[in-house]
Amino acid sequence: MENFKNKPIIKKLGFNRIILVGVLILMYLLFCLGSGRILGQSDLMNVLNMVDYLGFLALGVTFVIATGGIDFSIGPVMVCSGLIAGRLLVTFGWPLWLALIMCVVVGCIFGIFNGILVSYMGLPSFISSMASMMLAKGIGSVFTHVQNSNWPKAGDPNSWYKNLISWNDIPTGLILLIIIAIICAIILNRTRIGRYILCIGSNREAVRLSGVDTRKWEAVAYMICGILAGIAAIAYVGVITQVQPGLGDEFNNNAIASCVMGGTSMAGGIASIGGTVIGVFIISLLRVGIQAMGFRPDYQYIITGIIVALAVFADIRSRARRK
Amino acid sequence: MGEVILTMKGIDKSFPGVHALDHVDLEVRKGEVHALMGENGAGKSTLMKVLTGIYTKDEGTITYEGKEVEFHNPREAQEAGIVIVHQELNMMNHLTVAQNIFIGREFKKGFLIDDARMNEEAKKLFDQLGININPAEKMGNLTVGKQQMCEIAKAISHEAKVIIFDEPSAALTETEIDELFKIIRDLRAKQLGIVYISHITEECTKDDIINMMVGRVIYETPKTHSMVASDAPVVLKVEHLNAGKMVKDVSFELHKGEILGFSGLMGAGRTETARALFGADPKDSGDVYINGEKVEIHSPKDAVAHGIGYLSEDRKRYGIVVGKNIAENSTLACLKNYVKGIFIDKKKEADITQKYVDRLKTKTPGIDQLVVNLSGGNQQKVVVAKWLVKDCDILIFDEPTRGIDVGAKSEIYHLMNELAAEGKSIIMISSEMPEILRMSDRIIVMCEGRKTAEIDIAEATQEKIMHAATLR
Amino acid sequence: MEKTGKKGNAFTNNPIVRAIGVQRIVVVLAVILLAVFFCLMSPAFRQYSTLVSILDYSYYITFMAIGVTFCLISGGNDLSVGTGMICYALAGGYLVQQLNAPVWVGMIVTILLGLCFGVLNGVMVSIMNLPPFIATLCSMLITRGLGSIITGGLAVSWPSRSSEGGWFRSLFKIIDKGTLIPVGFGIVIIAVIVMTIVLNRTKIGRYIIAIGSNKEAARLSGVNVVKHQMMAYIISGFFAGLAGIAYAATFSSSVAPGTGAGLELDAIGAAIIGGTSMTGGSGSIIGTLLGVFVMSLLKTGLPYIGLQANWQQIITGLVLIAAIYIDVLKNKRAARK
Amino acid sequence: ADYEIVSKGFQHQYWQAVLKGAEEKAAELGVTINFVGPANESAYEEQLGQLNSAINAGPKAIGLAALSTETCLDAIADAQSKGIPIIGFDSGVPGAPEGAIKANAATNNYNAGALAAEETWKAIKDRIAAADGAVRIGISAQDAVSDSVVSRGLGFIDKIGELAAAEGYTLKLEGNERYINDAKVESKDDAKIIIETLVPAQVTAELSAIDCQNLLNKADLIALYGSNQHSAEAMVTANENLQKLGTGEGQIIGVGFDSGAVIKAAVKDGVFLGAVTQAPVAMGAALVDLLVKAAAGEAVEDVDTGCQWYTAENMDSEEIAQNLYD
Ligand SMILES: Nc1ncnc2c1ncn2[C@@H]1O[C@H](COP(=O)(O)OP(=O)(O)OP(=O)(O)O)[C@@H](O)[C@H]1O
Ligand SMILES: Nc1ncnc2c1ncn2[C@@H]1O[C@H](COP(=O)(O)OP(=O)(O)OP(=O)(O)O)[C@@H](O)[C@H]1O
Ligand SMILES: [Mg+2]
Ligand SMILES: [Mg+2]
Repeated sequence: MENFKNKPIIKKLGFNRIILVGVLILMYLLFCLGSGRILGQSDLMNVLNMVDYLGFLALGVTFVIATGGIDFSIGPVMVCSGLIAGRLLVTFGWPLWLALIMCVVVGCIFGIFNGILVSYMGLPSFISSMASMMLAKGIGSVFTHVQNSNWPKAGDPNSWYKNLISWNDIPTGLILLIIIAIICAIILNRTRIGRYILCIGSNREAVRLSGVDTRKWEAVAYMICGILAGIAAIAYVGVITQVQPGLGDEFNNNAIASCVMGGTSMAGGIASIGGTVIGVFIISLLRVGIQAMGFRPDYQYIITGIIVALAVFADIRSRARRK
Repeated sequence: MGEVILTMKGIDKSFPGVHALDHVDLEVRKGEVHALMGENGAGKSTLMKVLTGIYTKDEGTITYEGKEVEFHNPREAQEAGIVIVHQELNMMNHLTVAQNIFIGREFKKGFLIDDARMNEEAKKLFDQLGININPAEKMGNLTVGKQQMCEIAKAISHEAKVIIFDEPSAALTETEIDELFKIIRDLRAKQLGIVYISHITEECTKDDIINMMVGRVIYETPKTHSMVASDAPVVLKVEHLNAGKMVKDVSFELHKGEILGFSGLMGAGRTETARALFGADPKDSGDVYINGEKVEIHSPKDAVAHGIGYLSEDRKRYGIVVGKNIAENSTLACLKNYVKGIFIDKKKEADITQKYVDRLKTKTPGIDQLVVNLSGGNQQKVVVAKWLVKDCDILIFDEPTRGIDVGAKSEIYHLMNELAAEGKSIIMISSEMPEILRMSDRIIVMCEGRKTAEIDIAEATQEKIMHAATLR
Repeated sequence: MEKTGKKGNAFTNNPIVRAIGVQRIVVVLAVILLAVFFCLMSPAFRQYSTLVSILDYSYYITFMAIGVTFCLISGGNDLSVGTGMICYALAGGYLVQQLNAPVWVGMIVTILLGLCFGVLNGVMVSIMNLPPFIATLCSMLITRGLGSIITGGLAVSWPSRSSEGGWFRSLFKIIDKGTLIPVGFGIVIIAVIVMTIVLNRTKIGRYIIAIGSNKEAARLSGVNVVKHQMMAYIISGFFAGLAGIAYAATFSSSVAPGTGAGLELDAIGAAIIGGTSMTGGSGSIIGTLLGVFVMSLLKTGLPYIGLQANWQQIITGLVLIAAIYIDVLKNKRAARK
Repeated sequence: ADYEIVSKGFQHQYWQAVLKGAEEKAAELGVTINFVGPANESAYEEQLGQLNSAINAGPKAIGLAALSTETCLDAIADAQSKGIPIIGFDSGVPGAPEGAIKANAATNNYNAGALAAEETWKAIKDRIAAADGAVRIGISAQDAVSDSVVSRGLGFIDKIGELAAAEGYTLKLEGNERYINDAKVESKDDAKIIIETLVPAQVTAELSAIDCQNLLNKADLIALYGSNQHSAEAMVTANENLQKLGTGEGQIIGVGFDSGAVIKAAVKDGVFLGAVTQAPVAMGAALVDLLVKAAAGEAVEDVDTGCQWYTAENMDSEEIAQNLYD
């Protein structure tokens, strides 16, 4: 076992990541057995519906957690972006491409706002993102007069945005997610932004005393998170079409859970994009699998809770042992 | 000679990369003070931590009051009567002085903690020791010296049979040290076994028994006169620097190729001066000139841009990014130079890192080793490498040899002299008198945030420095 | 003050002010100002019945917040109180409504379940060493699912005032011929006093503060860190159970599964506004109570001055940011001294 | 299971009653059903997942009460292409494309709201005439997005408008914009009757109760209508401190919707004038009936499962009692 763990390829991928993939496959088999049929393409498309938007959210929050912070506002920000852009599209007649850009812009603005609160004003991220979560909910509702935003339905001439998520049974959303995940991985591991973000999470003061503008780079992490929440809004409406004000808390928990399950440390400094993506798949498969087996959806919460606790526990243990 | 109360035999302990204790023996007798001497990193604290169950030993036996014992945590040791005054302060700043002293063994009235009685008892204790501290004050509001006295009072308040003082004098003024020795003599008279850890020889000869020596002293050949040419240009000039409570009107000049020593007691404000100069803490007033030109430094970023590097006294907290590897730490201060397009040029990064690993003789299996896994001295070298990679002309070394082993220490000394010879200018803050006396070209002494003396190495003596360091 | 680094001004140096704490005085002023403002703006707000309502709706938050305060002081957090509270109330109510157990049994079960989850959180945090945030996030998910599973997805109504077993509602409010007596406030006051004593005058509280202040120092001083860290979560679980009962007793509405997420933020927000530090080591129960009042006043008052629902969230969010920012500035200043 | 039924939720007993009706009918017809629903009535995407799972399970037909038609459209099209007929129930699948939904077994919520308005009107007509100034009717609505909740509000407003117009009164609408804009009634400034609709920021017992209190505290309020179980229960909570609801002199008329222990008690104790109940058991039965027929390829058409007004007097009658659940 130790031998296996020490193989360079295994080390590179991360032992825990491999275990997680194993868990994922096991879960799939279990669900096939439990529901008495092979979960086929359309079931997997069902999984992907959730993977897409949750994936973007989780990727975003990975950056924030890497700095040692937390963002509780991503879900409501995603909803708020969808609401605002949707209303601009439908009620104010903006062109679709502009509305899609607006999704990202709104997310970005919230990201910058969070970044300012946390890094420049020095508020604890937990509580300040809690406040901006209220703001996002409130602003979304005010802007839409507490109405749903109905994006164009499939078949509508203005509905090509849905092709971004799935196009003639091609999971374009997944492709998009993977591309963006790769970009995120490159940013995190190969660029200055990522290097600084990780170092800030590991030891902020040391980085500051090295002459790095830690406040700026920390704010950048929140901004990236906001932008990805905006992109998540596109994925969300691409599947769900309709956005309802006042929602969002649920999504935070799932995104944060995927992220920490994948090996990103809450203490900051350690983050794995690949792990996050696997985490997203586990949580999404869990939901669909539980439904397929005919269980009440509530079991999904319990199982998610247990899996996250165990995954983080295993991660902490293995890291402690390595020291 | 008193009766033997505690024997440690063949104690061996290794940390990753450091063989901290190599089969050490120690015998403590009742009614005697045992001075445990040795350089920083010699393993004194580790030995005592092994004794009190904070670390588990790899080998060896401990016999206490005739029985072989093994304590699993400090509480067990405490209950058996062995208490330790730690070198690093172990205070809970949110609790009051009395609450800190009696933590773990509060007086109770029914269910409730009897704070009034605790205050009284603490007061009695302080009176007995002749210290003037309000027991109801929050610990966080005390000065470091006072906190240290509380720590001592706490140890004494236990029904102890053996008390270990781990370098208690480092934070104390001369009068406080005298008080401390009086207390220790009283305790000795009460037939307690006392271990007194220090590396200042003078301190120990004040008392009688020197029991053992661990480690050896390694210094560069001492300087008897300044190595700096008298016409060397001034690279850094600081005028009337004020910052918070700890830095009051500090002015000095630093010449090219000079090692400027900053001496003083713990809490003298040397670190604060350096941090204010470096932009790490906001300064209230004062001007800084580099090569004759006035510069504005508001953040470490500005300082680094002006070619100043700061090696902090608290490596773990302010120096290294623990979870990252050597390469990542080395290029942290000037990552900009190691990017190609938007990507980090890992090859170039690896090359420069390897260069400094070789030059500083950093002991590591490879440059992708995580810094946590290095020994203290090698961690320090990584921090030094960071500033060398940045090519800083002015280097501030704050306690550069704190907590690193003797070998690494001498390498750091060597390196500093080499850098100075190359024309870099160094400010060296150190609490170790021999280090100051042997490394500096010129010495500035601080006390309570003020500069109290500036002494050329040719005239410097230990007495002069100590005098200035306690000049209120 | 910046210049000399002297300790504060005449106001902050006043011994009375120092004894009570600047933060708490600010919060008291905020509570008074908010109350006066709403009273001036809306005649309907100036009624005894409104006061009773504010109290009614503050009980459950207060209980959660007291528990969370202990976790925060220990340097942790508890995200599971909101969904937990609903889960425990569902389980207790289910026994009473569906299985015809006496109300007191339901109440005991509610609290016991809270204790169980407190222990679970404590084990995860202090023995398994999970970050408190993650550990309690997990139990938040678990309680959320468990509540619905216990009742089969059904909403549960605890006995109404008029029916048998309705007496438990009188624990929190007695309605005597149209006169309202908010006895629940008495319970809250008792809880606040008792927990203030526990926090400041007993070993449990003392060690929880010590752990939050400097965990390593506490360990070296021989404090049983594992046990007392766990204690903070058990206290939190117990109070979440109590909050469940208060919730069931003060709302005539049935307790619906799947709700409760987000309520923990009210509790944590209240504790923070009340001056409990996010980094552990300091905090007070009275401050938390005051923080709850700030939150409740905003929640109740804003609709009275005719603000549409959505604006309430925006204003509450802004108030929260302002409150924490004051705290951040205060700490920064203290650090400069 | 032969038939998959995707409801809107589980937590209100209402859905349990639908389930009961459906199960009874299924047993009678000898078919099996699988009844699911999301954790709460805001969980759009969760419901979409359930609908997709239902389709993937390959049933003979699917019953659907959509939280959001828009969200479900793709899935509905998918079912259509796989030849699985869909029957709407409860609020059905409003706005679904032509032919996608074979039939609906549903309460006509708009009419149900109108029924509540008629009954309210009977109780307040004389008071309006007697009042010196304007009077106010309050509506506590859970949200402004769900079609069924909004229809019940609009049905109520429009009916009051119609009845008021007959007496020569005009109306002014206040509160939530959706209810103002979508009502057929024109809002006039110096009207005799003000209708104010409040929607909470979030669906919690507390915020809805505060809304109700706020309304009850207005001096000119003469009637308050809660348009579903959540809102009606919030009225009861709010009234506990104010004690203003009742049928007596000077008291405010309370009108509820749906059933459940709390609302039944309020009607029985005279706190509410009465409440409208749907017929969930019948709805469940009608749904299964339609499912089976549709699967067999028979022509099916919409069934209005109806609604009833119940008061303290008639709530024990067998016809009504079967639709009242705890
Ligand atoms: N927890 C630890 N992990 C790794 N190495 C350690 C640890 N504690 C001490 N060391 C190393 O063990 C050696 C001895 O350290 P110790 O603290 O005992 O020295 P000391 O004699 O007390 O020095 P000082 O005079 O600076 O207090 C040092 O090289 C130090 O870096
Ligand atoms: N009043 C005080 N209360 C709490 N901590 C203090 C106080 N004064 C100083 N300190 C801390 O004690 C440490 C020593 O103080 P400082 O760094 O100013 O002195 P120094 O001259 O650099 O001494 P040394 O480097 O030997 O510790 C610092 O970490 C400082 O933050
Ligand atoms: Mg030591
Ligand atoms: Mg220092």
